[in-house]
Amino acid sequence: MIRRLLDAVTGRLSPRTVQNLRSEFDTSPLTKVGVGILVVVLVTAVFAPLLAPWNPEAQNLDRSQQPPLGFTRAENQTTQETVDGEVQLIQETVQVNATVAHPLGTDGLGRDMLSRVVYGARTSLVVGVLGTLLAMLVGVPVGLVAGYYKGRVDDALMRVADVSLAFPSLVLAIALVGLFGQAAVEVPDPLVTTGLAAAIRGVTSLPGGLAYPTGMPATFTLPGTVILVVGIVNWVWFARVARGEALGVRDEEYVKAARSLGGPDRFIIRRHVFPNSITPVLVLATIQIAAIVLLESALSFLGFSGTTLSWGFDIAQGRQYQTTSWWIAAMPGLAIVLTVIGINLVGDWLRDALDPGIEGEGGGV
Amino acid sequence: MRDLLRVEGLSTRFFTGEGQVNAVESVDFTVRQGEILGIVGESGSGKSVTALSLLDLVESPGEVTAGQLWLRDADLADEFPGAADGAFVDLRELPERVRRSLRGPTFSMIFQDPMSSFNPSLTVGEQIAEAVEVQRRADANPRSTRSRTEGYGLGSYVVDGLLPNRDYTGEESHDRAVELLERVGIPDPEKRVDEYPHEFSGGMLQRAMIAQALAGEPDLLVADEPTTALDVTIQAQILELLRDIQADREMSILLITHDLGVIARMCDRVAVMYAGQIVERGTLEDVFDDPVHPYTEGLIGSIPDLDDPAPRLQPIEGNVPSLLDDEMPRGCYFADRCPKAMAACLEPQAERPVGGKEHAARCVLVDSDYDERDALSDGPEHDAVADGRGDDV
Amino acid sequence: MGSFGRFLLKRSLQGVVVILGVISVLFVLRYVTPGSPVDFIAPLDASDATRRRIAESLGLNQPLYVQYGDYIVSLLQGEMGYSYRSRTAVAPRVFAKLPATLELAVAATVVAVILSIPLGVISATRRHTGPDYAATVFSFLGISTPNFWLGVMLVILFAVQFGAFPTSGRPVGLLDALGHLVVIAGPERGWALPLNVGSFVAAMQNWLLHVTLPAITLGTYFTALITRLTRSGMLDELGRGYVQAARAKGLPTTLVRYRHALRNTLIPVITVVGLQLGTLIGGAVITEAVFDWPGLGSLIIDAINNRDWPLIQGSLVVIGAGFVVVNVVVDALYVRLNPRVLE
Amino acid sequence: MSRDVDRREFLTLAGTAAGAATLAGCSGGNETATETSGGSTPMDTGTPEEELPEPETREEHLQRTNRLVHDDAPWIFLNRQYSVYGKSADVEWEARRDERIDGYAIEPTGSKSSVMITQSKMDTGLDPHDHRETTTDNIVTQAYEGLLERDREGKVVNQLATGYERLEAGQVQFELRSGVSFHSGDSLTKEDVAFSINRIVDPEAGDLESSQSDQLAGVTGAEPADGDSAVIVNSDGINPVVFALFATYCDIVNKSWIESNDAAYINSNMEGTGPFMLDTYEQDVRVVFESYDDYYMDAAPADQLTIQSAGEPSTRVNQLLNDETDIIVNVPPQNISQIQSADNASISAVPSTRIIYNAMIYNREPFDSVEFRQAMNYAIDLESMVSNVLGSFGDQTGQPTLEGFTGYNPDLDPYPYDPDEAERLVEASGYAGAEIELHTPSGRYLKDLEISQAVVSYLDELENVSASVKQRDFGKLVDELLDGELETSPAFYLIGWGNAAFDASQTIIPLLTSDGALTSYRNDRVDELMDQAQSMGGES
Repeated sequence: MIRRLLDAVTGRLSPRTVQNLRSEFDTSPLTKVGVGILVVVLVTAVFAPLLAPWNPEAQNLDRSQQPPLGFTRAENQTTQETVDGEVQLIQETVQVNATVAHPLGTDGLGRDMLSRVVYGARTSLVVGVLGTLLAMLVGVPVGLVAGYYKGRVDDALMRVADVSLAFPSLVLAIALVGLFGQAAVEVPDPLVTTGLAAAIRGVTSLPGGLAYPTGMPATFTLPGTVILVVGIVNWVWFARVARGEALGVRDEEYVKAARSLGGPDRFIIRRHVFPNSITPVLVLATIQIAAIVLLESALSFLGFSGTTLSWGFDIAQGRQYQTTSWWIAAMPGLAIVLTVIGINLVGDWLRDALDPGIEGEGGGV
Repeated sequence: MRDLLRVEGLSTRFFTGEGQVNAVESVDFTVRQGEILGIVGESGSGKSVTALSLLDLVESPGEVTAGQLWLRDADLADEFPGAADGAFVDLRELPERVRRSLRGPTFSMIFQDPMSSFNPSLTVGEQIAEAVEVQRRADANPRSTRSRTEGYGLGSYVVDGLLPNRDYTGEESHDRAVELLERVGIPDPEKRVDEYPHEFSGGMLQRAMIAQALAGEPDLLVADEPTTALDVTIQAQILELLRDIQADREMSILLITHDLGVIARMCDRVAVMYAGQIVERGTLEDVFDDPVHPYTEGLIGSIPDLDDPAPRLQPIEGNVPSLLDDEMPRGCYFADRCPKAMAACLEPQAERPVGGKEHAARCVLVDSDYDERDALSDGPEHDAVADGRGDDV
Repeated sequence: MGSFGRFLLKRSLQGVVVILGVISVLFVLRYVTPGSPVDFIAPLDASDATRRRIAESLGLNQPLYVQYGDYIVSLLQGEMGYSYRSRTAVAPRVFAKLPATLELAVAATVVAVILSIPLGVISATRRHTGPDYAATVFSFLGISTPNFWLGVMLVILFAVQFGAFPTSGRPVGLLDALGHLVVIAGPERGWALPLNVGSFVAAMQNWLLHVTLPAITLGTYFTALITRLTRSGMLDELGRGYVQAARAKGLPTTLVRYRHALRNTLIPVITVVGLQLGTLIGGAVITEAVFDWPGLGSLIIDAINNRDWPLIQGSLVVIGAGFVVVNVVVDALYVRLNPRVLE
Repeated sequence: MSRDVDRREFLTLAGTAAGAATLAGCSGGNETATETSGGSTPMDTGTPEEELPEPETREEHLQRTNRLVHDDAPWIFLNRQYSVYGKSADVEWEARRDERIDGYAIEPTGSKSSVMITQSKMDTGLDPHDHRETTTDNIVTQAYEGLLERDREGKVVNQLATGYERLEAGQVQFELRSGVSFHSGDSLTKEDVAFSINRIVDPEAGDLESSQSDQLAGVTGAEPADGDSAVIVNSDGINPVVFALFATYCDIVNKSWIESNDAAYINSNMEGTGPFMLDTYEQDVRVVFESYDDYYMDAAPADQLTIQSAGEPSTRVNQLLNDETDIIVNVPPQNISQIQSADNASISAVPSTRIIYNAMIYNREPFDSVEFRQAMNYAIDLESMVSNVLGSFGDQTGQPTLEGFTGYNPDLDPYPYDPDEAERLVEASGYAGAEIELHTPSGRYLKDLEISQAVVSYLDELENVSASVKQRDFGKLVDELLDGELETSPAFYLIGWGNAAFDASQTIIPLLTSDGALTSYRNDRVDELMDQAQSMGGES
């Protein structure tokens, strides 16, 4: 199935590229693992309302801090009573067991970790993809123009890029989100608003005869500022790559010919220079998605987000429970690691197959 | 002339994912003191691997699997009686440390492409001086405890990596590098010694490489296609230089080339390699004037004659076989390309002496004449091998 | 002036331009972000007159270009104004935080370099062996793991469960620890008497205990990245002709690997690492947040949350300048290692 | 403490108090009634609410207001916050109600003589008149002292003053303790005291725009009195809470020291009269004090006191359990049992003066319906929240005034959990199907985000309401609330309010009267009752 999907996507690329992609895909088991992970994460993100066992925001205070399957948690419960203004503490020890209903356990408010991890995939991928697109939209034209015109235009634009690079992306992102506010947009979730999710979930039986709730959040919170900021912060990498390609192509005969025929620069850039940069930009974009997923989680972790459904946010929440319930912080982190590994493996695949000559651009967190 | 090195039954194999490759198979030859021995063959015939095997430079997945390399070295023979046979020692029986210590003072090598054979980030002089230095340091120690890295510990590696100017080499070695550059005919050596490889022309760099190879004052210089990457006029100069130095120092040269012209010009004796085997050897006259093996004939036939190029240019049809063990025929490897292949060629051929004392060939034609009635037709096996890859010669 | 000198000069001038750019961007940011600085200082009931007085005292009534000029002049004098919130001078406060961040960054870098280069070399020279696979898996995990999560997990494991390391904080700075080794060099008392060796050891131990988890947290990504780059670079280099030539001329394996192959491997590694310095500083910011490490990162986050502009500006200028300086150094190193660039 | 929420809360109080200053005779703090009301309550406005008799005393006015507010439910009444501290077995110390940690009250035991406190943040500068946060307060208060002080229970006691009295409606006098010296050795004078007060209330006097001017709301200035050691403080109007204010605010500084140093110096050094003097100040990292030998009372039990910070609660817990510190603030509920069961540490918890509530702006849909607002109160299971989210470290509330405060109405119970009634009320309000969004800060108050999430999940369970949480930056949220325009505020938000004066008026006036700085509500009868209350002296 993956193979067929791949064929559909690669249908538009040159036959040689496709050939390379295919042979790399066929020969490298790691690539298959990477593509597999990515497909799983994508499907999870898109169909979160269908796949999450619980509403990720639904609290059940009686079930808070439930451990994941295979673990138990001993809790010394302390209650207090006020006698004459003095607080008296009473203690008892309770054993908290895992339940099938919450395979990854629950957080401090009894929310299902699995469901939160599933929904967190949405935030991560949406921010990762939209942020990368934005960075591409800003960076690629700037880079192409700089490389094509060279000289002063290039110098000026590259100094701007240098200034941009002088701010560590995380620091810049914190500053921008912190200063401009954490605006977020509520986007209706079509799977839920059309009743599709409820309908499908209504007939799905789940293990142990458990009755899961069918209500899922009707809207999805899009952390708008964060998307804008991660895009702005990462434009430089695209500009650098596009510039490099443009510099390489601008002196090619066919570009010279087009210029001598009096073609307008904009046309030449779009027609001749841009197509050349597609491959490296694509590869870079893959790496950047991983970098932005990490950046987003870092921002959420530090509380500069706009959504409460994010892996980074959950890790920050889990930190508060680090002495009692490790899984609250561990599970979303594992999800990040897995996702980023998937993206990186796919990135390696594209890089090996397309050989765009970029190495190690972009950043981690 | 005394023998310097006797190679007996040398086999080198590569164990690749696609199978075992018999790059060098049971090769025998002798290098004498003060002579130039040529090894000639097409690309992929195993001649470079043979050279690397001598210097113990074959790397994984390659491995020297059989044979003896008898080197005349009385000191070593004393030290390692178990590996010795008179004044000769079998290099393959020596500890690796000792084998390594022979590179430089005993063997040295120059390569085809000077540009890629110099480290681009060190000056030429530094690299030559390094070769001097390593000998100097080695000589400062008794052989048994010989350490080439004397005084160059881990800290030095670190500092060297970070600060390029903190040199491994000393003043003495540097001066020696200048001398060596001068010796190989590089003008203005004091200045050029501090230049980087990219600042040299190809010919100058090849001279520099010769200088570098001379640094250890080797007994045997292996020159692997030393002129292939160069212009014709420069080629001549370099060959001249090699010959000059050889005469000067009375060292031996093992000259490896695919160019019979170079062989004809330089060598005393010659060995012809095909598919990992030496198929014919002898003095220059033996081989050139009286070739027995059809492959040698073919090679000679393919030398362009400057006076009359057209008629004699007869390249051998077909390609060098893959050398994959699984795909090698039982009999003569050349049979499928051989214009004179006969039924007997399907059997393994041993080397047979031809007339004169040095002339030998691995071919049925040594003992019998070509008989068209026994000629091999285009059999299936013939096709299968000839259909190999399209490497050009 | 040699070509290297010219190159350095040019790069330094470019660096100055970039720092000016950083300051300019900060000024622009300051005036496009909502809220006037006065609002953050004046009491809410302040009259207009009071507000004007405050604005005047901060120089905010001046035209923008004058403020910009003043800021640069004061920067040249080593000043960065006064914090809106605490009224204390920004420069000493920022520079007081610098050692903590540098310690962390340097510790992480040292750990990364010490571990990753040998790891990469071993991985490349023993291809397809156990160590190679282990190094490859490690480096892949390392570049894919968000460091703050790693930090939290390390705390849960080593501080909370095993109690082997403290959870957070930096009670002693490295310089303070070294301070215990003060030597008294007086003519009458003899000279170079190491003092307080015991307390030095104790302080160093304290510092090391506190810096270990943060340094691992911050350093893992870089260790992984450099391992990966070293491995692939080393594989490339080991296949090159000059390596064979070096062996042929009798150089021992170690010399060939480290002096020749590794050196050329490190050239691209250095550029990439230079480009990744931003990530290192960004990583330091978040690592500081995880471990309550009192460095620039915590300062910036606080300053941003309080809109304490002089503090935001001061710390970002220092970070930007540090980044630029290190990049010039990296470029210089690159050029020194790779002489072809100058041509 | 109100300082967390900021700046404007007492302004309105000042205004209303001035407007109502018709009668003389009103005592200071709640515990120190010296006079009774001299006049009668005005009887001119409106019909009495329901059938109740008109209140008479100030206390009754306040209680009546609380009843009104309870019924009209402009808030979802949530919990009284507890101050939960962890302390190591190496010290003896009990928590105070007002969120302050008094280093003087900490006794190291055994061989230890130094004490370490880990709070959530460090100071924002050491000028005692130029900050408002509890965290800075906790640091400044170790070295600086005020005229009056509160004990652990919140009762007003003397500090640098040995007595105080009201001279006339707008004038009170403090008698100063003798033999008090600053850390520099200078003796405390009445000029220092007058200067300190004026420095806060008058920007010209101390060349400082003090952010505390509203903490001394109503106070217009101070002057040295005739005689050796007395200071007269003038107020604008009767100012019934003036002693209460001085018991909480106004640290006394050394006039000559302040005048001879610049702001940067004053903010990084200390010159007070308190039991601890500054040893080293590492801004944002730690403050180290040492015991002041010439303190006018017994020297502090601890020779050295260090205050440091760790933002993450679990980090503080670990520090405590690893013996890295002696006292930690704000222990989160999930760690309480852990500390309690450790043998080297224990919990010290005390109800604080802070109330946590959800404001519902009275003129914004759907909150303009009383039924809807009441429904919100019925919809939540406050009891379960307190026990589960807060680990029982909290009290349920049903009125804006906390138990033990002047004006608390003991007859009012928290709203019961009754989702059916809530749904019915929502139907009745005509806002069935309403979608509401709760704006909440995160990490500002104990479990604030978790509380909000719990509230919203209960509301969302109602058939006819859907609710969601919006996490907000605290500073921005407060800016919106304080800008004086109800329209720009979110209609529904969580906030906490500390009231260090222990008087209902200090909560109701800023939060629930029409002109309140942080108000979300307008009810003429409430305004009127509070006007009357503030023009009366004394209470029970």
